[in-house]
Amino acid sequence: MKIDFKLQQNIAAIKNIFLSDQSLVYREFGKTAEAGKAFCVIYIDGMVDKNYINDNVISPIMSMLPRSGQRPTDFAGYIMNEVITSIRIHAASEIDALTQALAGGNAVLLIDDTFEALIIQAHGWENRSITEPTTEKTVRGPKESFNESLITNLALIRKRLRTPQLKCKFRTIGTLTRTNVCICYIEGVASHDILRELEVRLNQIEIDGILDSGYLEEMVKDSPFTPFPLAGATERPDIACAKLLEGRFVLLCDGTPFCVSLPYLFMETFQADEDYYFNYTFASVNRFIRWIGFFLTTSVPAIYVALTTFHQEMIPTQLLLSISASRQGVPFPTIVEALLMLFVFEVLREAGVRIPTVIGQAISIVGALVIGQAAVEAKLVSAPIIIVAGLAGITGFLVPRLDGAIIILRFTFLILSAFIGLYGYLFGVVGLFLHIASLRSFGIPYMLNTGSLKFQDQKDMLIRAPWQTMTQRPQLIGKKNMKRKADIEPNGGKQ
Amino acid sequence: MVEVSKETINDKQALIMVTIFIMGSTLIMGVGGVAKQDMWLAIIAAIASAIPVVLMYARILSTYPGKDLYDILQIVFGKVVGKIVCILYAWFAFHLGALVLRNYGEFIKTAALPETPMLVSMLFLGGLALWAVKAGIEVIGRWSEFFIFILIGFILIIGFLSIPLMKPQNLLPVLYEGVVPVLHGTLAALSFPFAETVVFTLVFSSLQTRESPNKVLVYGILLGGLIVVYAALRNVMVLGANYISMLYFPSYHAVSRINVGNFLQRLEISVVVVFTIAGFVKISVCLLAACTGIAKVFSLENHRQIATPIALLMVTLAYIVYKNIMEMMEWAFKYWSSYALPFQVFLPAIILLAVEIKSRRQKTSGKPPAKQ
Amino acid sequence: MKSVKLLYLVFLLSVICLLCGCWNYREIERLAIASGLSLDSLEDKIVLNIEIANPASGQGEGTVKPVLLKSEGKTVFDAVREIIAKSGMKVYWSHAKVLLLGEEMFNGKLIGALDWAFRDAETREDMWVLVAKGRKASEILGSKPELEELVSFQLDATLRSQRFISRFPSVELWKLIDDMTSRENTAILPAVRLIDEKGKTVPLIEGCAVIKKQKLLGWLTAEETKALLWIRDELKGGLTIIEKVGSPDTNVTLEIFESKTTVKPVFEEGRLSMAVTIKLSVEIAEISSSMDVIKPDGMKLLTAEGKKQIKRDIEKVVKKAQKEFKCDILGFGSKVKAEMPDIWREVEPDWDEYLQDMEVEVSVDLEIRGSATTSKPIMIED
Amino acid sequence: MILLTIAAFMIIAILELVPLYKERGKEKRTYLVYLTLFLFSFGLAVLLSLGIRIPSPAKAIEVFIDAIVK
Repeated sequence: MKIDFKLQQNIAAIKNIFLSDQSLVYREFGKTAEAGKAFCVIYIDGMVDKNYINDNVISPIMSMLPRSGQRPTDFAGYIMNEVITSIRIHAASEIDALTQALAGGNAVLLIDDTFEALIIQAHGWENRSITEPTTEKTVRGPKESFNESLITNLALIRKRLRTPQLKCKFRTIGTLTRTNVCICYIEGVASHDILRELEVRLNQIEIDGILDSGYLEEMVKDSPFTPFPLAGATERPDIACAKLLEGRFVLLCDGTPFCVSLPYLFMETFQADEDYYFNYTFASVNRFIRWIGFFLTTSVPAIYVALTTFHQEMIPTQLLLSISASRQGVPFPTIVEALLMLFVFEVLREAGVRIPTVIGQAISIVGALVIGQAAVEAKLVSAPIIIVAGLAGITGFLVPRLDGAIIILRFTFLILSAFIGLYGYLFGVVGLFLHIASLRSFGIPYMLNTGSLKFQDQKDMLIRAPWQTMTQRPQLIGKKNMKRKADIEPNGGKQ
Repeated sequence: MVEVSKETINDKQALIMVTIFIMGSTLIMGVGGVAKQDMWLAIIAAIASAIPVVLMYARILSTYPGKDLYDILQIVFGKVVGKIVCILYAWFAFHLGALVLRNYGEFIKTAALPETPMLVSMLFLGGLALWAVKAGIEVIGRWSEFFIFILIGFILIIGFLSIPLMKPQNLLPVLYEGVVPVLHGTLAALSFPFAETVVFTLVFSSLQTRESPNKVLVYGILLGGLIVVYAALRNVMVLGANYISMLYFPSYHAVSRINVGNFLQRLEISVVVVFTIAGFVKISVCLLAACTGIAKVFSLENHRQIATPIALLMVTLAYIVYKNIMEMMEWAFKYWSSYALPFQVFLPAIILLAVEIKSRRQKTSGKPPAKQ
Repeated sequence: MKSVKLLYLVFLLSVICLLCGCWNYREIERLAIASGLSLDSLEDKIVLNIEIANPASGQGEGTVKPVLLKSEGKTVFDAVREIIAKSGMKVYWSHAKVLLLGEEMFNGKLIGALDWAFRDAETREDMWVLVAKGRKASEILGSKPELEELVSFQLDATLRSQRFISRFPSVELWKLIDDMTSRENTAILPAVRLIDEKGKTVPLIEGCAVIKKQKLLGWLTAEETKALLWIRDELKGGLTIIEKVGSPDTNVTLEIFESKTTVKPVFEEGRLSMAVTIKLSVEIAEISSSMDVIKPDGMKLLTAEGKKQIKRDIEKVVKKAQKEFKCDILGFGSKVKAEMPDIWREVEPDWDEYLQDMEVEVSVDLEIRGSATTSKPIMIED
Repeated sequence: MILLTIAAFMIIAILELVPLYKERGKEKRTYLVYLTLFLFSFGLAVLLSLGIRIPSPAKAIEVFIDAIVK
């Protein structure tokens, strides 16, 4: 619908669209001046900076009104170019554009006797300030984290990557939320194939709303049903920049402090930002511990059940006798016991996350005393299984990005090994790696270079090599510009 | 979704696949037992004689880059004869896969889980192989690339731990009973496992370069052969030839002897791990070859779609092929060589001849040799 | 396509769930963990005794009490299965440490006993094998050892520390079978008997039994066993006492640290002989008088005397093997086969007779490398 | 056992055969090959679960080899 020539017609039209929405503010002024010089500012209360509108829109126009003589032919253009002192302003001639701008938190200036209206960007809603990251804490390293504003987040990245090669492509996703999404990458390092693929996938998204980058992550995944993460998520700008430097893409999404990085490799779940800030030997040890942690958390219950119910010959005699002694009188079979205790652990974990911190204490008391000690003393479960469940649970926290996969793997392995012992467990492991090996993240094999013997491929996997030796970007991802220290061609080396 | 135009595996992955394939069931079953304490000699001789054989395979493959043996057969022999030979090869791959599956089933039944029906473990492994085939050769390659570390790691650790148990005098006297048993052993070791690599000509259609088949097969044979020789040496030195002749699975017993400080002992599970990993690759490759064969014979586009019933049939065949472990050993000892060698040596020789004639003729008539 | 794959997994798992007969699944506390067994022969039956390690249920004190189960059967396995009928428990064998054989088992029943232990998947081939001397094997299994609760654990611990004493061989099941099936068909087994101590009867392992083709040929004393181990190059440590060095009351005890025996067949003038060379590295551990054998003169004397006495011991056991047992417990045959395969082919058919009057040259190379922590004997002033 | 076999094959049929049947216009040959193989393995499985001994192909190969070698 075109904008009408008459101011009142337009106001009526907008009022009609926002029927029974009382948060809209209509401020008409200049009515008493000469004909054709009446204005109306419309905005949604709370979304717009009122001072900004007062200072930059209403008062310039009002001070202009008495002075002006003949009305210029392009009156709207005149107001926009010479009167209003606002950075972002543009003209529109459709009612639809106006209503969308209003819903998006802009102010609209309607002018009498023109076919155009002005849209003034004057976002004034409240934002959380930049705080320390809550989910990815570090001892050493930057303490900033993203907040919910895309523009702020982008600034945080820009602040660290001061190069014109950093490109940001915006788009809006979500038919109702109209969320702004931004693809960031470094031209000349990131692969154009992946960019093309990413854009295609983003275009294919059909959804009414995006409330967190998690929506995006899931909808651009290669294999939607895998429990493994095929895209990374972080709330730390330094991590986002590190990913960009390796030639990856970062998806920023308005309204959430978490950005998504891709393509994502299996290895990345074992990397932490601190690895790169601390001494490399310490970092390598930590990374190794994370690998062991992944192994333990998925396998300990399965191996325990397999050993105690199938392969007793593999347990040293003394241990066998003491496990046997502690199992005397326990009513449940070992497998049921194991499932039960693991389930209890998951319940405690979930409760610990959901419970308000004030009463969080209760969880640990219940967990430690009731489930741990009392259950063993009452001969409801045996003592070794508590150790096993505890170990599996604690080690699971070492690789938080994989927790979804870990729970599934743990229970799958456990059930398999309850059927045919360690063989079942082994089949489970074979299957697991088949699954991981068949995964791809944006065309990049998920297990890229895992089996490689070249140092440059292994430098950031099992260990974290010293920075001096990390001279290449990861293969296939940063293949346009492998050398980390080389200059990037300004035009990005078009393929 | 990203379309993968054609599945390619790089030379390293292919080489690793060949290596693991050779280790396959060999590490468990032991080869060249006829040669007694000289079995390592027999195996080395078998490796030496396997190299010209695999060079033959490589030559066939590299004449027609981008094609597997099924395609080549149909090109050089024409549709009808070619397809008949194709069926033979598909059967061979299928049968081999079933035998390995059976070996695995027997091993688990004998060594660890006597009360569990053999069908269960075979179904498991068959199911995993099916999964692998559906995922494609690329995934098998990547998978092998990762698991070779675990394999080599286990083999090295076990090798290191069994050094104190080794008695070098068990290898003496060399050639006590003359050359004949060694030659028998060589023949046996050639047909199982080295020349079984003929199965790879059925699946390697997309290696990196024209020289790849050469490199991959020869180095794969050498690397895998090295491990097999090592295993044979270890078994003889730890157990003695006399004792080995009493056992079905010598490696299992050799490893069970390890006892370091009463703590590191009962490590047989490592043998199981090695067998499961290596056997899985071998079965997957065989299944893949069989599926591709059937698909090629019936000119189907996608071999994955028919993989499930073939895998089921493979498990069934593995289940019914022998009555018991005695029959399995008897068969492997008496019939396998004469059954497998035609597929491994004689047929490839004829095919190579035909390929050479065909490509010469094409060259003289001015047309470039068939590319793609 | 992906969802199909997932369904496969679910399907596979569900099928297994349905199939689950829990075939080999067994709860650890339901196992009767055998720690050792003994086999005796009674007329045409085999008497089986099993010592079960029974963990006492309690708050983690970890006391293990032995339970003795007894049964009879026509074959060993028959007797094993009879246990189920009697006690309702299925015995778990993987942790069985010792297999005790009664003397009567060597009347042609040995193979039957060993075959079951060797063939069964659950029993381990690193089980120790012992022969009960003078008593029934079951009596030894039923005795009360001093330190451990279980006889089997006591015997296991003793056999494991064999290298400190060398008064008996430690023979695992696989070694026995390997020996029995090799060309010489001879084997040695440690002998265990019961002795009275403070009113209790405790088992004691000492010496060994010589076995050829299922027959028990005879016994060797502790000293003879040591000499035999020396020849077989199986001696890894232990003591040797050199008596009457210089003066009648001077006995010097030497602790053996290294011992390497090389047996070399020599073929000269159509006759085969054996050259046994023993290289010893010892330390003086105890001197029973004030005589100073540490100073150079005394050391020379001690070395010479030591060589002579060790040589005498070894020659004695060689004679015994040649004349009394008339079989190759010394392991010479395999040496000949390994080093002179052509000659072995000729002598193999009547090796045992050939052995009886074979020259055996023994030479001892004794190196005393220290005298522990003190440099002089305890001198008592006259 | 027999019921279990049938159930398992039913599941496979639903997962794989039905989609192929729906596309049979396009890939008739794949469908036919699949169907043949599927029915064959189903038949064998049913026979096996009924406890009927199926002759092993190994025997035939043995006879064949003996005939040629001798």
